[in-house]
Amino acid sequence: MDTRDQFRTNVLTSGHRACAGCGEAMAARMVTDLIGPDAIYINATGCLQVFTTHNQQSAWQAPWMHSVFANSAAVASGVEAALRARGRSTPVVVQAGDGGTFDIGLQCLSGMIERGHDVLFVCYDNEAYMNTGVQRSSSTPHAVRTTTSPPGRLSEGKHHLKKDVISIIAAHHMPYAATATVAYFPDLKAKVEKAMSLKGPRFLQVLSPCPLGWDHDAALTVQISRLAVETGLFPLIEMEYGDVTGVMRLARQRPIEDYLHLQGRFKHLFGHQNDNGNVEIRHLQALADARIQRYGLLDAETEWTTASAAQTERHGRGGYSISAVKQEVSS
Amino acid sequence: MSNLSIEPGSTTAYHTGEWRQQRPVYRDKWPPCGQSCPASEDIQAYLALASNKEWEAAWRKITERNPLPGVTGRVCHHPCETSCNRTQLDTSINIHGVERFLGDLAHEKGWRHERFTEVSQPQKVAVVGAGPAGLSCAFQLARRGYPVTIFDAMSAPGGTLRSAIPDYRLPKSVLSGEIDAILALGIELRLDTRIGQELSEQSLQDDFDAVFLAIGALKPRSFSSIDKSDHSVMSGTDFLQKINRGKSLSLPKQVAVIGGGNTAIDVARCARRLGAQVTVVCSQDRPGSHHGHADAQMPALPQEAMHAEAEGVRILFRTGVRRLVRNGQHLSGVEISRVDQVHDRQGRFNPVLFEGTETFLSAGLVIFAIGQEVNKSGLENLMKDGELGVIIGGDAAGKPRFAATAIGSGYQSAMSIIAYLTGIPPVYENHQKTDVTYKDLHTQYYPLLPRQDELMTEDRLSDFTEIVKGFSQGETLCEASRCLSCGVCFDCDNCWHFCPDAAVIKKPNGYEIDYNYCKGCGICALECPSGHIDMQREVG
Amino acid sequence: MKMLLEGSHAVAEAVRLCHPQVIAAYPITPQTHIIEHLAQMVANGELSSEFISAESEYAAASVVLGAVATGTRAFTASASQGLLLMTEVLFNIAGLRLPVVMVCANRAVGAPINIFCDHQDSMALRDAGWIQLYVSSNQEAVDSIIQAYRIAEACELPVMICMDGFFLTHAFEPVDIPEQTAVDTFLPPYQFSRMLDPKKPMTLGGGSEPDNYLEYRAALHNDMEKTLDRIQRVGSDFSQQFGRGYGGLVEGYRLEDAEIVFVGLGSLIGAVQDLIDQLREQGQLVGALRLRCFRPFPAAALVRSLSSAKRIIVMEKAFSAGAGGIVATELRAALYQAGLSIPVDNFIGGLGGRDITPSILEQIFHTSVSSDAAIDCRFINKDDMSHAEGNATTPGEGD
Amino acid sequence: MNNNSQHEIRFHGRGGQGAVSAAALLSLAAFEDGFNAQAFPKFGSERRGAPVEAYVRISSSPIRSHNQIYNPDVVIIQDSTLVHSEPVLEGLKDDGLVILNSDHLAEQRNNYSSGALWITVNANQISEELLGRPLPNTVLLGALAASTGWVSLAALEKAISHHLVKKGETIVTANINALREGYRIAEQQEEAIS
Repeated sequence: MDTRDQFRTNVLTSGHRACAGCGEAMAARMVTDLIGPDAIYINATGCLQVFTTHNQQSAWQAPWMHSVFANSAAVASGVEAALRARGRSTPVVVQAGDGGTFDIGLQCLSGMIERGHDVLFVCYDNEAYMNTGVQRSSSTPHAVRTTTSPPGRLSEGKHHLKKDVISIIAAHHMPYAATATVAYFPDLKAKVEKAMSLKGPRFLQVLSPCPLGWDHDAALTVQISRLAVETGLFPLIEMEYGDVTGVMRLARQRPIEDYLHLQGRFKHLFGHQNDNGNVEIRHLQALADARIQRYGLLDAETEWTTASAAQTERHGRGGYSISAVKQEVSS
Repeated sequence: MSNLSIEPGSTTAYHTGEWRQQRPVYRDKWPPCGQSCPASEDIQAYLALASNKEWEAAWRKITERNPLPGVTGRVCHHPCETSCNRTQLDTSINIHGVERFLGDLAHEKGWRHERFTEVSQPQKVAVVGAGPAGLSCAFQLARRGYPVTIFDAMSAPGGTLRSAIPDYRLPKSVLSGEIDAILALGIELRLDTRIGQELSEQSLQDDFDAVFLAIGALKPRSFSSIDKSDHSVMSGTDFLQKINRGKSLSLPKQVAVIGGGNTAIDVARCARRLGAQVTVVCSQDRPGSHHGHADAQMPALPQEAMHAEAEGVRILFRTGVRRLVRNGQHLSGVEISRVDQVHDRQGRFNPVLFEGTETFLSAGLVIFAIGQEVNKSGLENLMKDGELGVIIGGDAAGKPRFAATAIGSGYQSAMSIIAYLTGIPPVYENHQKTDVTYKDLHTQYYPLLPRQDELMTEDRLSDFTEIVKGFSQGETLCEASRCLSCGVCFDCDNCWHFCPDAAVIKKPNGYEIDYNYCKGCGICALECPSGHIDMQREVG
Repeated sequence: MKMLLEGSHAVAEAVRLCHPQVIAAYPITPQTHIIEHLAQMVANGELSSEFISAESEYAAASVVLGAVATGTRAFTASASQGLLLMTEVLFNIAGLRLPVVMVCANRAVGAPINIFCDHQDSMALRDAGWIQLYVSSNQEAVDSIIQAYRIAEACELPVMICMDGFFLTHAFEPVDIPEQTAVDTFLPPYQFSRMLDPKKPMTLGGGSEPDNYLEYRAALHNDMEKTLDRIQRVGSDFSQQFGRGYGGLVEGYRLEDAEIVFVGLGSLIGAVQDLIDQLREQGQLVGALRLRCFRPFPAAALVRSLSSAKRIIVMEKAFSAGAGGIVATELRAALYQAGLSIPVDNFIGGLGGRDITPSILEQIFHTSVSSDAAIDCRFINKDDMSHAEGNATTPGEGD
Repeated sequence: MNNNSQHEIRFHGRGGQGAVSAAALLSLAAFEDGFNAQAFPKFGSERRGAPVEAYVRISSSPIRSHNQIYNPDVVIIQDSTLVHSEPVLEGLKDDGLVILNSDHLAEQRNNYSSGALWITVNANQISEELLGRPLPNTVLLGALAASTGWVSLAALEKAISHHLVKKGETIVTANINALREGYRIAEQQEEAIS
């Protein structure tokens, strides 16, 4: 066990072989740190499994098992049933990529939710099959370049839209489904904590940029994740029993180009002789606009906006959270 | 079958740090507030402490450099706020409000300054002048164990803080309270003592191992080029001194104040409180006005000018005095004209008036507040260049005439005196730090929260009661929490949370990067709100 | 207690006696009655298990995988397409060395789709790393399930009880259901050694490299071979306690001086034994050998039982397309390895539920003894059947 | 009847008429009487109205074979229409027995003459009277018991009580009455024939 850090267990600790700046490693570390080591983690096949359990070494410091690609929700169902049979209440958490959630794992996930298993399923959504070298998945957004949706004379990248998986999941009439991303840790924290406070099947979709597959500078992982939200492309929402019960409103909407420019996977859309690329950029802008409209992301401003969600907590030296200050001032 | 399960955390045997091409380094920067503070206060540090409600620690942090926070919180021109990076996000931090709160709280709670050492040094130091520079120097020396004696010509300590600043800006009780706390360190104060009169230069040199001359600039600049008579004419410092000594003055109905500095404004506002109609004749532009050169703007604090106008003082900008208009001895007013250039080619203050713009300004009294000079009389020997063991500081050293500058000068002088006495050169740590500008910050992480300004009393003109109210604890907390902590870690945990490799280890007093695992992605540096992390290329 | 029960019901009773804490399944004919009975037992409060109706066999196998890894005993059952849908997970269970026990109600594999019995489904999984026991009666199914848990838990390897769909699962037969106390003595409570537990966190199912993968898999093979002893021993322990035995790995019938030996698996052996009796009455030196344990392959036990035979007839309800009968091929290899050159005739029949009637069996015997060369692989086709029902001619050559 | 140690009975019916249940009840009764018994359906998915077969073996020694029954001692035909469409008599032993559910007693026997003994019971009518709907299987089991003596009426009654316990006492009683009625009619017929 690694006990370097006295303030957390590092459920996912150092020495793993994720790329520098890996969004999935970041997301998984955040989520597992928030849940802690007193839980059982089931992992689908994918980058996370590969880079954390390489060559007889494990980066996990909690009970963790990987079976195969598609079945993690079903394995977790069995784990949870076994715990119930043994009278234990250890939390059970599934971690899967978008392939293991949107595509090959969707059936098992649906079954798990329908049967009401007390499991938190966390999807680290990096919008393609990164482990196998960047192939498109049903999570890959429109117009993205992957090795199986390559741009060419007749193509501007992926032809199809990103699957709206959160709606599919929430339609199971389940206790809690939410989207989150690494850029907004306070928001992610609140959602993990909320999910962990509930019983039954719960689902988190955490957008996790991939420097390799999205073709961006390793340092930009958080920045790009933030822009995905601020452009409206990736709304941060909460759903309970099929209804939207929370959205993180945008302090302002950023133009889609701010997001696209930073990523090589959209590079083919720019600097075109013909204007096909421009059409796709406008299409992506329209998709973002539609999501903003659908979830009311720019409606009357509330307390909970991107600005406040990004705010930092102050601990220790000069530690005082702004909400506590406000309370103090008003009292 | 033991190999079928893997030991937890066993990847730590694999050092991914070998992948790294650049490394993050935590590095404290020098925030602009601290850089611009003439007293070199570590403003970021005490705001951080205040935001944590560590009031006493915050006060002690200020008083490392400035033993007069209650004073400076009121009268300082606070360049810290002008330079504050937060200005570009929304509005600057109200630093002076926090400072004043802490100074007042210290007085209220009776917090005492502590000596750094109980050892009494053998060398004695004389400080001439009990103004802010002298008090600051004496304070620093006394804390470090040096026996200090302060000499002052006046009958009460404080220098111009006492003589020139009216009560409604700085109540005497505040000044006295802080001076008493300084003197409580064991400093001897000898009032009504003029060097060259009550005490000879020689005995000062004989009795002390070092001398700090902080005699101020008290001699009013002569206005004889304008008018030779002294009837119905006085200097601003004299006027303020009289008021601050509590003398009751009766003024004519109309008073003209000549000058654009803080003294001029103070004079005007005092005269206003004494019932006069007051007009300030100022050769520079209104502060913040667009035309003209920056140093062609009125040197008084903009908000002081605003307060004055709010109180009914008329300020005539870009206006100069050509002559006083007299009927015999009797003063009937001032002939004023529009000003062309404020400074001459050598950069000296030398306004040029436009012909044909003359107007008459009616006044029964003209007060000149056009600056002061150092009065070296009685100190000619000590003030010779190269005199060993003598240091000149404060206004007397020709520095800009601000209280904070004098306090800073007092600190630096104390350090120089110690260096002289010990032979060990002083260390200025901040000078090795780099700047942190607005673009070095990640402002996304700071919630927008508007600045709070202090409230004012409603009835200002009936007496000399202080007009600006101090912050409440809640307001102070709120302002302190607005600090962006430029270039300095404030334990936000971003690097700790965001590191995909768990290579940031949280410690009770900050963070440490475990270079065994850091892959050098650069996320921590980019996402650090305060610009505290630098990325460096790995070499070799 | 001896009862007349449908095979599926008997299996459910046996499972109940073993106290699996988690049961997961997905319906597929002819396995369905087993899980229906178990669901009813849970609904009635007669069986305290978590009954998980999975959304596919793939999920059902995954559920029991998770359950066993979390320290419980678990059970599932499937057949045919369902078993094949489980394939990936079943390989994984074996690779993780999880002591899962399941029943395969043997059924044909499409296309064309067919719900009736043969062994093509479980045989297709012969390389998965599961112990496979083929039972010949419902009593044996009951007894083997109880044994299976003990074998699996002792060896940390999964066990599949293969029972013929319909022939056994849907047949009412007298079955002696053991007493709970007796089963409890035979099968003490169990918890998986590498259990997922926050108190002792471990990583299961991590990645491997060219560097170490082969050693994992070789260990699987070696450990599988080692279970032969255990299967035998558990069989004799059971027989000692309950008075019923099935020979452990193989079960011989009238082998003493047999020159011609029928070899087969599953419920077919009853009819073969009837035929042996009949042929013995006619003075033929025949015997039968039932392969109870197919994985691990009991080569030594087979060679021991067959070394004095002059001719061997292997009847199989499965084949490897393009290679022929699976048991025959492996048996020939075992004999060759033992230096024995006994001709092995291979007949493939009973596919998709087609009955191998007594008269067909008789014809096979005659065909075999009248053939000079060993019959490599012959499908007993429709013409053979019609002939069989009419008169006793030899099977047609059209294979 | 023959004295072989093993008896094989084949049921023909249509899905929903209870042929498989009848086979199970018969085997349960035989087991109750101390015999070995085996019952199983001709395999296939159940479809209401489609022809169904079920088999029973009763033996004093253990039953090893799991083959279907090709040469039955008894054929029980639960629906007379099957006589025209299905090879219901195929493989029936020469001295076998046919128990037919029909209201045309003599006619059936004449049309399908063979060495076998025919017992015809109007089980639809009886079951309709006693059970409220045409469920001929228990009536025909009664007839079988009467005409073969391989199982006792008491054992069949016990099997019915046990097997149908979940359906409630009324159904059990009605079925036992149906069983007894079938037994009575077959007994009468056999007397008449012999």
